[in-house]
Amino acid sequence: MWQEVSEVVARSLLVSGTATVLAASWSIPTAMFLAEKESAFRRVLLDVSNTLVGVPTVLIGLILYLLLSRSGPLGFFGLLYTPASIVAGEAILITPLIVSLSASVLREKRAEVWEMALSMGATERQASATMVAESLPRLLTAVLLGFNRAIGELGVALMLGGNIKGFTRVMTTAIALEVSRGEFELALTLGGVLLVVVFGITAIVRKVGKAG
Amino acid sequence: MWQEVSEVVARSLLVSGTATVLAASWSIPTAMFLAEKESAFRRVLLDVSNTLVGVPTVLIGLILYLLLSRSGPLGFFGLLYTPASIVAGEAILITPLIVSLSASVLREKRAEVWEMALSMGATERQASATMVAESLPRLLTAVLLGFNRAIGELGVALMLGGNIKGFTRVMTTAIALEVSRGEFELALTLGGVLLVVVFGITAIVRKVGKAG
Amino acid sequence: YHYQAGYYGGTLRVTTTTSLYNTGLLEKLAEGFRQKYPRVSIQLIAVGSGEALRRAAQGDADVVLSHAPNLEKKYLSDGTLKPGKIFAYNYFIILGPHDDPAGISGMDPVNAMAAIYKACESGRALFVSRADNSGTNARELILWSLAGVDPSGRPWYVEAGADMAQTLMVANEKKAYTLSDVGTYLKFRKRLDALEPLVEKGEVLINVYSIYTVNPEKVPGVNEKLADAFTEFVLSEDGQKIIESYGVEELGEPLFRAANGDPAGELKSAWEAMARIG
Amino acid sequence: MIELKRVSFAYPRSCEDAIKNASLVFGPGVTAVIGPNGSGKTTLLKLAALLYRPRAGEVLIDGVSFWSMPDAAKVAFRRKVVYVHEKPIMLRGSVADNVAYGLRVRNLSSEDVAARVDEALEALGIKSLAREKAQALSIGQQQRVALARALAVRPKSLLLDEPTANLDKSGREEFMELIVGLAERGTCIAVATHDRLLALKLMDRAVIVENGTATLIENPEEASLV
Amino acid sequence: MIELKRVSFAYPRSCEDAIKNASLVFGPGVTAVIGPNGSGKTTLLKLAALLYRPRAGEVLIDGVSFWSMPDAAKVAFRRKVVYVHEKPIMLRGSVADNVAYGLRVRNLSSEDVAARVDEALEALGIKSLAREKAQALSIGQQQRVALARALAVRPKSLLLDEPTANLDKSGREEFMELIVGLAERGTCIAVATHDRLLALKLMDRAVIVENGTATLIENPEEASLV
Ligand SMILES: Nc1ncnc2c1ncn2[C@@H]1O[C@H](COP(=O)(O)OP(=O)(O)OP(=O)(O)O)[C@@H](O)[C@H]1O
Ligand SMILES: Nc1ncnc2c1ncn2[C@@H]1O[C@H](COP(=O)(O)OP(=O)(O)OP(=O)(O)O)[C@@H](O)[C@H]1O
Ligand SMILES: [Mg+2]
Ligand SMILES: [Mg+2]
Repeated sequence: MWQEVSEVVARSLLVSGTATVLAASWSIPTAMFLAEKESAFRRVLLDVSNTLVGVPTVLIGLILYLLLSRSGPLGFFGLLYTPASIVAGEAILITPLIVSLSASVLREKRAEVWEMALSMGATERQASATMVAESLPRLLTAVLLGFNRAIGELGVALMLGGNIKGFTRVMTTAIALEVSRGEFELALTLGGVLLVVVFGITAIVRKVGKAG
Repeated sequence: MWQEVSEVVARSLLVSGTATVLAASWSIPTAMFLAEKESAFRRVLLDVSNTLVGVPTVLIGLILYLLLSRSGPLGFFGLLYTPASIVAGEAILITPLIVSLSASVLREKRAEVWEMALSMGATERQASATMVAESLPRLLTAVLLGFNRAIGELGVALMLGGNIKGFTRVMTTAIALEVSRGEFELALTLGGVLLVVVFGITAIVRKVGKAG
Repeated sequence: YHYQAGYYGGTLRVTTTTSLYNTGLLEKLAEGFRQKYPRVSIQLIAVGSGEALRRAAQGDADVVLSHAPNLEKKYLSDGTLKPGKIFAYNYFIILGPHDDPAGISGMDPVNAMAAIYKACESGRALFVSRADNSGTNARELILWSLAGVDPSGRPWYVEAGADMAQTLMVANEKKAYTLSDVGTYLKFRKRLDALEPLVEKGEVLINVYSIYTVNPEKVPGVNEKLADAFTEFVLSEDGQKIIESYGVEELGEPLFRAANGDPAGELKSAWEAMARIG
Repeated sequence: MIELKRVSFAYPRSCEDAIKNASLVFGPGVTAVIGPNGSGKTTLLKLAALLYRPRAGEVLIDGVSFWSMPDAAKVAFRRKVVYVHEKPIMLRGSVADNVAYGLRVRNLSSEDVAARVDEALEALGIKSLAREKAQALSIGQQQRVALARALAVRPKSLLLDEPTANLDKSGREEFMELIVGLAERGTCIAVATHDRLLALKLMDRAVIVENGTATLIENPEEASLV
Repeated sequence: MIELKRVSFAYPRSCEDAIKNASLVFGPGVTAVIGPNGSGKTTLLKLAALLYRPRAGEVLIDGVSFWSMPDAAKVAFRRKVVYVHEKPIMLRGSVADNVAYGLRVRNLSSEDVAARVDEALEALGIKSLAREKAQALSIGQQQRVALARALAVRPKSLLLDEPTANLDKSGREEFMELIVGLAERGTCIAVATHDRLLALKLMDRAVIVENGTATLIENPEEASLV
């Protein structure tokens, strides 16, 4: 039993970790774009992002399911019911969260540091990098919150992964299964394990962020 | 059909709105406490809060179910499968998100404004109020993200509300029901309605936050 | 042919109703199948009957296991599913509170539903319905109509819109009557301190589980060979034995009965009756 | 009157004391706080302003040791002392809101607030800015607002950290007039500054800060320190 | 060389122009930018520093109009001009990291960076602070770091906004020496300041800013403006 649990934990970490890295790779540039200047367009984008922070995971799951399904436009990739599809779904799910949080972090530092960087001869790209470097600990927190959200979400993992034992079963789908089986104690135990693991990661990331 | 949808939308707004007000009422003071000083204790609390941002909603649902069910310690209130229990569950669910975001917002402003307020003769309570006032637009965003998260979550609403038609059915449980019925188109429509409503609220709150 | 078939490799996608999966029976069947076909990997996807069938129609399943004849009929008539086989059955049970305010204990199921209706109308009881178009929900509606009453819209008629487990929890909390498949009930029994089975016998409570291969002519990408092999296994002696013995050790009684080819044809006619009424 | 008794202070994560065993009194009249960059002037003033808690030693307000007081009593003592930061700190509202801040937290009646705000704005020559957003002002204008905010509460002790650094000529002159007036009326004023002329004109005594060590000089002219 | 041609600028959500139709040249030598608080000195310098885009008019760098350039060409021109803010802006790293910033973005070799950083730290008298966290310094120390950071890149044009506001006596003297040296070597320097003595000692010409209007005075002594 514990071997199976640790396998599921490892899969959860891998899947959500990959999703987080992916999501961060496009979310932080997006946030930089949104934070750079005020404009009606960017404000609407930010509203959209804030809205999507709360998009129901079943909805994302459903939309991606329809895309990835055999009869869907992306069906030929054969991604449905694979860990890759959970990665994709979770990456999309947490993108708005990371974008919103990062944009607000970067916006705070914007004017001053940006001006200083440009006036010291930085290219816009270098100035952006400086902004990110200056906000690093708080950006890291934004990304961490994204990861925590991803590893704790159920709808996407269930609809896209299918909770296939030994292949796409992650912590949350395992917990949900035990709940629907009436095995509440087991579900609580799994939940405890998940939280302990996530807490460990959170504490480590905070330490690293401080050191960096 | 549309009458039913609008009733469900209204219930979602009411339930999640109440949960958000509740959660904000204790989350922001907590965030103020966490942001006030550095200490190992507060740092651990913040880590806990960051961890719980990603707590699986089924897990919260299960724990509260066990507490609120007739045989549970709080069973005599008879709250299970009422909108009140969803309010409670969602308020608990979004507390870590609001605490984490608010603490990070308040921490940013901390030293300067806090010192200024105290040196101008403010009591600690007044200084705290000043900090909150100074961070108001961004705190409002934190609370808004909490609301969006609450209105989009499924696990708590399902396990504690039971998706009872005309009583505890909210948008997300309605969407999940249609998915399980195979009525994907209907589920997508409901999802669209939900997002449009949430987007409207987000845009309004942003406007208000700016004006305030 | 059998021995040749063991040579197959590939992936078999099985969508199944939660009642079969959550009890653990399907894992057992999959294990048995894997022993015969070690190179095949089976993906078991447990969702509601409606979603299971819809997913099959979308091309995301090779085999569907279902117990909702009225829904199955639709996909059979449009050709999505090839004609299937009944592989197992058990009985729905009517659960209610220990004090049984409607006095249905031991009654015939149709009379019991009528009695529940009366008790509910007089404010002495509640009824919790799954209200999710599942097989169980379809059966419940049939029972009401056989009893000649219509509960829809009544204040005591709680429409849970949820899966069996959730519905049982609601019924337990509200000390209400409800209809459940026996498998989920037995698995959940230890959680249901306020409920007990009151009516467990009767023709109209028969619950038939069918297995279908998705029609490759209608839905592209179906692995028909594996699907047929799995069907064959489930219907084989070995498969039927697994079904019959599942749960005996843990719960003291079997959760499912094997169809064993339905020699008397009762299961088939029960299926047809349900498909017609639903 | 603020008295420091053998006060030492170190910033967190710093091994050296930023203020070492300082004993001095900020009495009525003007005390100039003088010393090179990084010597500890700001740190000293913030200690006197009850914003930093000493690592060792005591800060006494009117003879009472502040940091050993029960919390409930502290506010009353805090309200005797006002500190103005070297970088002006503006709240989100208008200039008038900012200047009113210290009065509002003291729960003055709104007429009193309006009258005193008006007076303070007048004194700093920024009456015309009353309705502007404080955070959108130029730095010198902000410095005036910060000074007006401090003067409006009429504190017994006033600690000013490089108050004229960004003021223009007329601002500087108005400032000096104000300080002289307050000093005459018995306010205890400390001014940290690098402006020797300003110090010379205003001060009754000087505190020399050098590498964390503060020395009170009662007769700075004689000590020819300026 | 920076030239402003009929430049006007208004802050967002502000109805009045903060700079009105300014035409002037910041040429080799020292230009003092003088004017009361809120007159527009900082705004003018930021326009010259290519940080604010004019609402109307042109900013020319060595004769080329900056804001109509293709984006790709802009960096090269930006690098001719360095602006130092009135409130020092420190990055998270050490003092040395901060001083190296302008060199690193120019992709200088790490030996060159080290050598130039050393030189600049020496010039501002903060060599001993090289490894300190810049954000934990006193304000005067930060101002020195900001100046060192600007000097390290050896820009053709140097725009300094109240650079001595928080400097101590020796800092002010070192600063003057440095500026004189740079001016002799042909650097175009603009210094906004309220310090009349400093302006008098350094300037070759003055720009008087009054209520958003900037006037260049080639012979300030004669015009007896100081
Ligand atoms: N961010 C801003 N938004 C709106 N108005 C501003 C902003 N910054 C400055 N102003 C206004 O523009 C005018 C010029 O400001 P500027 O900072 O250029 O003055 P300055 O001459 O540098 O003053 P100081 O001597 O105080 O530094 C002032 O009236 C000021 O209120
Ligand atoms: N937040 C801080 N953390 C750590 N060290 C600090 C902090 N603030 C100041 N210091 C250090 O404490 C010493 C005294 O700083 P302080 O600000 O009191 O100097 P100052 O005399 O006010 O200088 P200035 O004339 O530049 O304003 C300096 O060496 C400085 O580097
Ligand atoms: Mg200082
Ligand atoms: Mg200025």
